[in-house]
Amino acid sequence: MAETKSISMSVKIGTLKLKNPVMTASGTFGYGGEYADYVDLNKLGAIVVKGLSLKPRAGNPPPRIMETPSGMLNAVGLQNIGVHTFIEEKLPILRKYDTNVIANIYGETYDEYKKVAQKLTSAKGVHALEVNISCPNVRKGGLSFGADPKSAAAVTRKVKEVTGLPVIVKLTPNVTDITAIAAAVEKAGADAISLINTLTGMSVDIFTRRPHLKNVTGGLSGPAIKPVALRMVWQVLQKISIPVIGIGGIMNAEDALEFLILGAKAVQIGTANFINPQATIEIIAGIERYMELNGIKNISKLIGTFRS
Amino acid sequence: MAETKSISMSVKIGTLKLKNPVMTASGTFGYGGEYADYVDLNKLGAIVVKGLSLKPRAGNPPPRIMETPSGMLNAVGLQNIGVHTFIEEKLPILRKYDTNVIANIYGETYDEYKKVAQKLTSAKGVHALEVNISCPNVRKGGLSFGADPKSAAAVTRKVKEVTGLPVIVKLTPNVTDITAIAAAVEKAGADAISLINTLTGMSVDIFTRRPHLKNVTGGLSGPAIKPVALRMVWQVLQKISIPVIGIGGIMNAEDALEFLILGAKAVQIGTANFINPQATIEIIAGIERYMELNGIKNISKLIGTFRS
Amino acid sequence: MKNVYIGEILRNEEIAQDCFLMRVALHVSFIDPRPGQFVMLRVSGLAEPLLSRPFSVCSFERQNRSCSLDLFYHVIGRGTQILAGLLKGTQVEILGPLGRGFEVAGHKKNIVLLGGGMGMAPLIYLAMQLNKDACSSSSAMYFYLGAQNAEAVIGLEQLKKLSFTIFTCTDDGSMGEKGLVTQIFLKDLKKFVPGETMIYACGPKPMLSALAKILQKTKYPCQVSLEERMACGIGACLGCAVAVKRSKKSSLAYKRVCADGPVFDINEIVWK
Amino acid sequence: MKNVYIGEILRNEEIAQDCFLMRVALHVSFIDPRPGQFVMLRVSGLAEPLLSRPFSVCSFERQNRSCSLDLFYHVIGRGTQILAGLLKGTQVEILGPLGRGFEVAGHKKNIVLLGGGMGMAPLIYLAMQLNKDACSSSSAMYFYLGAQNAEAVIGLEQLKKLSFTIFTCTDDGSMGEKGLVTQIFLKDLKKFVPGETMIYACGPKPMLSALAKILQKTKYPCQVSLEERMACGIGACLGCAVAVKRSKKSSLAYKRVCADGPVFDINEIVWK
Ligand SMILES: Cc1cc2nc3c(=O)[nH]c(=O)nc-3n(C[C@H](O)[C@H](O)[C@H](O)COP(=O)(O)OP(=O)(O)OC[C@H]3O[C@@H](n4cnc5c(N)ncnc54)[C@H](O)[C@@H]3O)c2cc1C
Ligand SMILES: Cc1cc2nc3c(=O)[nH]c(=O)nc-3n(C[C@H](O)[C@H](O)[C@H](O)COP(=O)(O)OP(=O)(O)OC[C@H]3O[C@@H](n4cnc5c(N)ncnc54)[C@H](O)[C@@H]3O)c2cc1C
Ligand SMILES: Cc1cc2nc3c(=O)[nH]c(=O)nc-3n(C[C@H](O)[C@H](O)[C@H](O)COP(=O)(O)O)c2cc1C
Ligand SMILES: Cc1cc2nc3c(=O)[nH]c(=O)nc-3n(C[C@H](O)[C@H](O)[C@H](O)COP(=O)(O)O)c2cc1C
Ligand code: FES
Ligand code: FES
Repeated sequence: MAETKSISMSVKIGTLKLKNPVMTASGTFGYGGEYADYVDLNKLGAIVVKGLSLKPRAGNPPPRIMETPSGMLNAVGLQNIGVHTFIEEKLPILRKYDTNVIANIYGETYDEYKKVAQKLTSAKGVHALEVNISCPNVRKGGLSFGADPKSAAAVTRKVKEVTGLPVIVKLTPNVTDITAIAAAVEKAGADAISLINTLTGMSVDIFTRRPHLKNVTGGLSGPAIKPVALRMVWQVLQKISIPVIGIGGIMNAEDALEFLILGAKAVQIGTANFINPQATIEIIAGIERYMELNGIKNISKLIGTFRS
Repeated sequence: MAETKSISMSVKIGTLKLKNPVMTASGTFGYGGEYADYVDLNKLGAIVVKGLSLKPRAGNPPPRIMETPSGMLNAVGLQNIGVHTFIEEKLPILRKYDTNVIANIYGETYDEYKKVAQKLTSAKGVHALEVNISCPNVRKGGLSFGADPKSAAAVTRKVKEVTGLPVIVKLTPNVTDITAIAAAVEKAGADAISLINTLTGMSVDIFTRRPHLKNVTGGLSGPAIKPVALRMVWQVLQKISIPVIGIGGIMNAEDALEFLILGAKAVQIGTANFINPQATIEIIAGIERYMELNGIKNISKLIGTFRS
Repeated sequence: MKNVYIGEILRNEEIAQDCFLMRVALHVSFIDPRPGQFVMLRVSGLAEPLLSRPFSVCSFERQNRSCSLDLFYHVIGRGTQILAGLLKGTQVEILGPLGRGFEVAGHKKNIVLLGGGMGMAPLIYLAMQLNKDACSSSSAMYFYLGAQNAEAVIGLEQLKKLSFTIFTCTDDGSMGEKGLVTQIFLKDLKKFVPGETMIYACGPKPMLSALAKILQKTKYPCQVSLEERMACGIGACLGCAVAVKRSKKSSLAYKRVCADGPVFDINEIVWK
Repeated sequence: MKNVYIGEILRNEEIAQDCFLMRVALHVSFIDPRPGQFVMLRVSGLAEPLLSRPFSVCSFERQNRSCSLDLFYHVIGRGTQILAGLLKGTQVEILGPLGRGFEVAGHKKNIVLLGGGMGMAPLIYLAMQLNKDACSSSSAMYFYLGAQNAEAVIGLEQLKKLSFTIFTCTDDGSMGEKGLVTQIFLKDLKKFVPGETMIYACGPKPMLSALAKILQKTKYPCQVSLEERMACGIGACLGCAVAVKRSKKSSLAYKRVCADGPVFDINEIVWK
């Protein structure tokens, strides 16, 4: 692994300083500890943990995953241990590592978002909140909070009211105009935006004539969605001025570089962790190598150098 | 190829009768003749030709295509010979074949849609119109006609006013709620709905730090988008009662069967034609084989047998 | 730090209908798997299929400077189709050994193994381990082996070398008794005293579910190895959920086959 | 009906740095390609990469019961990387021969070929054809061959067997003259009388563009073979567009490299 002291990979997302722009994507890295045997967690820019809700959630019945061409569908159903157990049992472990911990949060009502954010703000060792607004809005009949600029902004405002931590709002790609959502969320006070969450998809078992997933539909992730993710990051970057974190189908350093060159200040690695538990570390090394080869000393000289 | 007389593959899309449910997708089969050396065109359920506009269009500057994981991006820019030349030069050739010819049409204004539809209606040998509403609406500042239920319905109405041919409206997947668009289009008089058109995507050349496509963004097609297409077909089928034609990433008979089992009355084959010019014919044979194996004599006993 | 291992295929042969044995050479540093553990496998340098596939360790041998791992696999989809076409010398990536294996209870008087179809894979490795232990102990060991038909029976040769009493059965009666492995076992059940017996089982879900029904009101301890579609194999994705009976401590109703299993107490699982 | 051909790899060897020669055995019914034509190639049974890749016919031989096709290819991306790893005996799918080839003008006094890098592939096949014709005619034939460096020069051996006057040049001077192939050619240009000369060229876009500049106010006829990313290879997708000068007849400003080319009159193309 190239360990050249003269190369600076550090980036800032609002007030949050990262030693490098590579984070894990929520739901794909457990609560961090699951990967501690494979990855020196100290080397990561940040760990984004599995989405947390106020109460523990059992999640969806199996089958929960299915492979698709260059992608996978998941309908885990936001299974998680709940914010309380997270703070009690998982945070103490994460605090031992020299990396940022970003708590991905999730609610079915505005109030739930607020309460989860509050609890995590008073806990020690959480460095930022990532607000998942792809979840169904119970009041709005199941359409997600992130599907509409107004409710997306409202969630952002509620969370900002109760926390001093940097707030990253994570957008869903299942919308007509991602830039309208991004602009609304920026105006509501978000410190950064991360995108994309999964595209909604499904798949059919032609032998049983039933869905492969018990939940019928699931979230599509992996290389298949990278072109959509890049397009949305590019569109959003033209409309807002807060930092953007790129997510979607990043399997290697080349993929990560596409997002950084476009202007994403950081990236998150999701599905790739499943295929290669050391993906994050290899991506960090690969970005460094690219910078060396291209004589780029500071990553800020690389980010946003795209010309269309 | 299984040629069992006792199996009936014919389906009806409104008043349009197809000998089997397999059509070509617009823009992937030229004007039909391009494939005549490879495919017995008489065997196809229908040929959907490249999108036609009132005047010939030069299309976008190259590079126009790029491969992505299990998909491809295209920014052909609706290059076409124009409706006039199509009628004069291509229709006479297509008329020789015993198959349905579906003209895919496209406009930048309501008026243009209307005029193209009129011209094709008075021409001999066009069996249905497929209205592509993914194109940018010049009046609405570039957002596509298909991005909004109102403009989608308006295009449908305008076209229905001037034609007696069955009107299939082809939806774009780049929307928050595909069912709202489908319902609006049905109410406006569409005889059928086809979906999906391409997802908007892009890709970045990390060596030049420029887009791979000159047009920056392009339409994503191929296996990568199949899960999204299936999900949208499933959602739409629950909301409307006119026939649905499934499109998106169908590479083989198994893929086609997923759509048919869900309830699509027919399917369109796009990108697969590029990879195997005989894809359509092999898919027809494969569906037949599946029906044989499963003792299904009439395809109507297969379509919509999905249980969730 | 644990690593992904690069293995080299030494053998890859069809040994029963659509059923292959793959032997992979691995670096000496690969940890000895316990019976019931599995590995995640993919072809090096190939993006297709996207996800690695889980396979049980069927045999493992350590040589001086390397070790070799045997996998038995059934060709049922795209991923195993690709595996079946691999030539000797091809490189594969192996993550493992993964999961909690069987708890080997060498002190029981009766040890009963029930294997159905591809469920034989982990049981063969378990049988070999038990055999080593049993040589010094005094357990009586029984193996109930089921398959669809004679062509689909696997592992019999390996088992014959061990000190097991073997009962075979097939769905069509083309080898051994005609019937399901659970039915054959049920007939013998009374011979075994619950407190002196340990049952290990692996096979298709309907078989395990039938076994659960047989054992539900009895006191026989039984460990089953489950299968579920997996993405990560290491407990992170929550994709491989299996419904378990709620305990007092936790309100969670799902466990992860990869990290909490793949071996479970048969009574813990919610069978439908 | 035309078909997709299944070919079997007979050879697949690195003959220069990152540059491979692949020989594929094909069924006798494969039609004799004309110089400048190409094929679309993919690995049988592999979904990766999704699209077939275009390669020029570099040589073609017909035996009694089969025929063999030679392709030269440069490893530059994922698709060609996968090709480079294929073993003898692997099956590939071949669509072709495709496109309009060169118009072979055997009656010209001077025949000049300019090849740069991988642009050599179609020119080698063209040179072999011209050589056959020229033996009976009285043309003088010249081949200007350019590469980045000596290691990257390809096709020289084949060409030396033919009756061409060969000029080599490399960017770094490690073989032949130092300089671009167009510069070397420009020095000789006046030796050739426009009406008695036919120029054929293939190579990277900057090379062809430089050639177009050199020839733009002259009367030398010149056929160039172009490359563009392709999906279908048969004129249906409109993906392989190249900007051409508008003619009076048509207002269309793009042609398809696959079906209208890949060989064009150098003056027809809009070079930037
Ligand atoms: C812990 C564990 C150990 C296993 N050990 C073995 C073994 O030793 N030998 C062996 O042949 N198989 C074993 N399996 C099953 C094996 O992983 C699947 O057969 C394989 O992943 C199928 O891949 P495919 O691409 O060929 O099929 P796919 O195309 O992915 O699927 C084909 C069919 O198999 C089902 N399926 C796919 N993966 C699984 C899975 N993991 N569990 C249950 N059903 C599945 C799918 O739903 C589908 O119906 C094991 C599974 C697990 C979880
Ligand atoms: C008619 C024709 C004949 C050709 N003949 C030969 C030949 O004989 N030998 C040979 O080595 N190559 C030839 N090529 C180019 C060859 O098709 C590409 O190098 C190949 O498709 C690259 O595939 P890849 O997956 O390795 O690279 P990719 O990962 O697809 O691309 C790598 C880089 O090459 C560029 N590229 C990809 N495809 C093309 C293309 N078709 N034209 C121009 N640039 C491209 C990409 O933009 C990218 O920058 C020919 C192309 C055409 C159109
Ligand atoms: C199994 C799985 C679980 C996920 N869980 C969450 C989650 O809890 N919260 C969230 O915001 N995103 C979740 N995601 C979405 C990912 O964080 C990421 O946005 C998405 O997978 C796209 O990135 P990728 O293509 O790199 O995987 C999950 C994704 C997967 C595959
Ligand atoms: C090169 C190309 C050109 C296309 N042109 C059109 C078009 O003119 N009109 C249209 O409605 N759809 C067009 N499409 C979309 C296809 O008809 C189809 O909806 C889409 O490709 C998804 O199907 P597939 O995954 O099978 O390719 C085009 C697609 C491709 C790849
Ligand atoms: S496979 Fe990921 S948690 Fe089990
Ligand atoms: S490659 Fe499709 S038109 Fe040329």
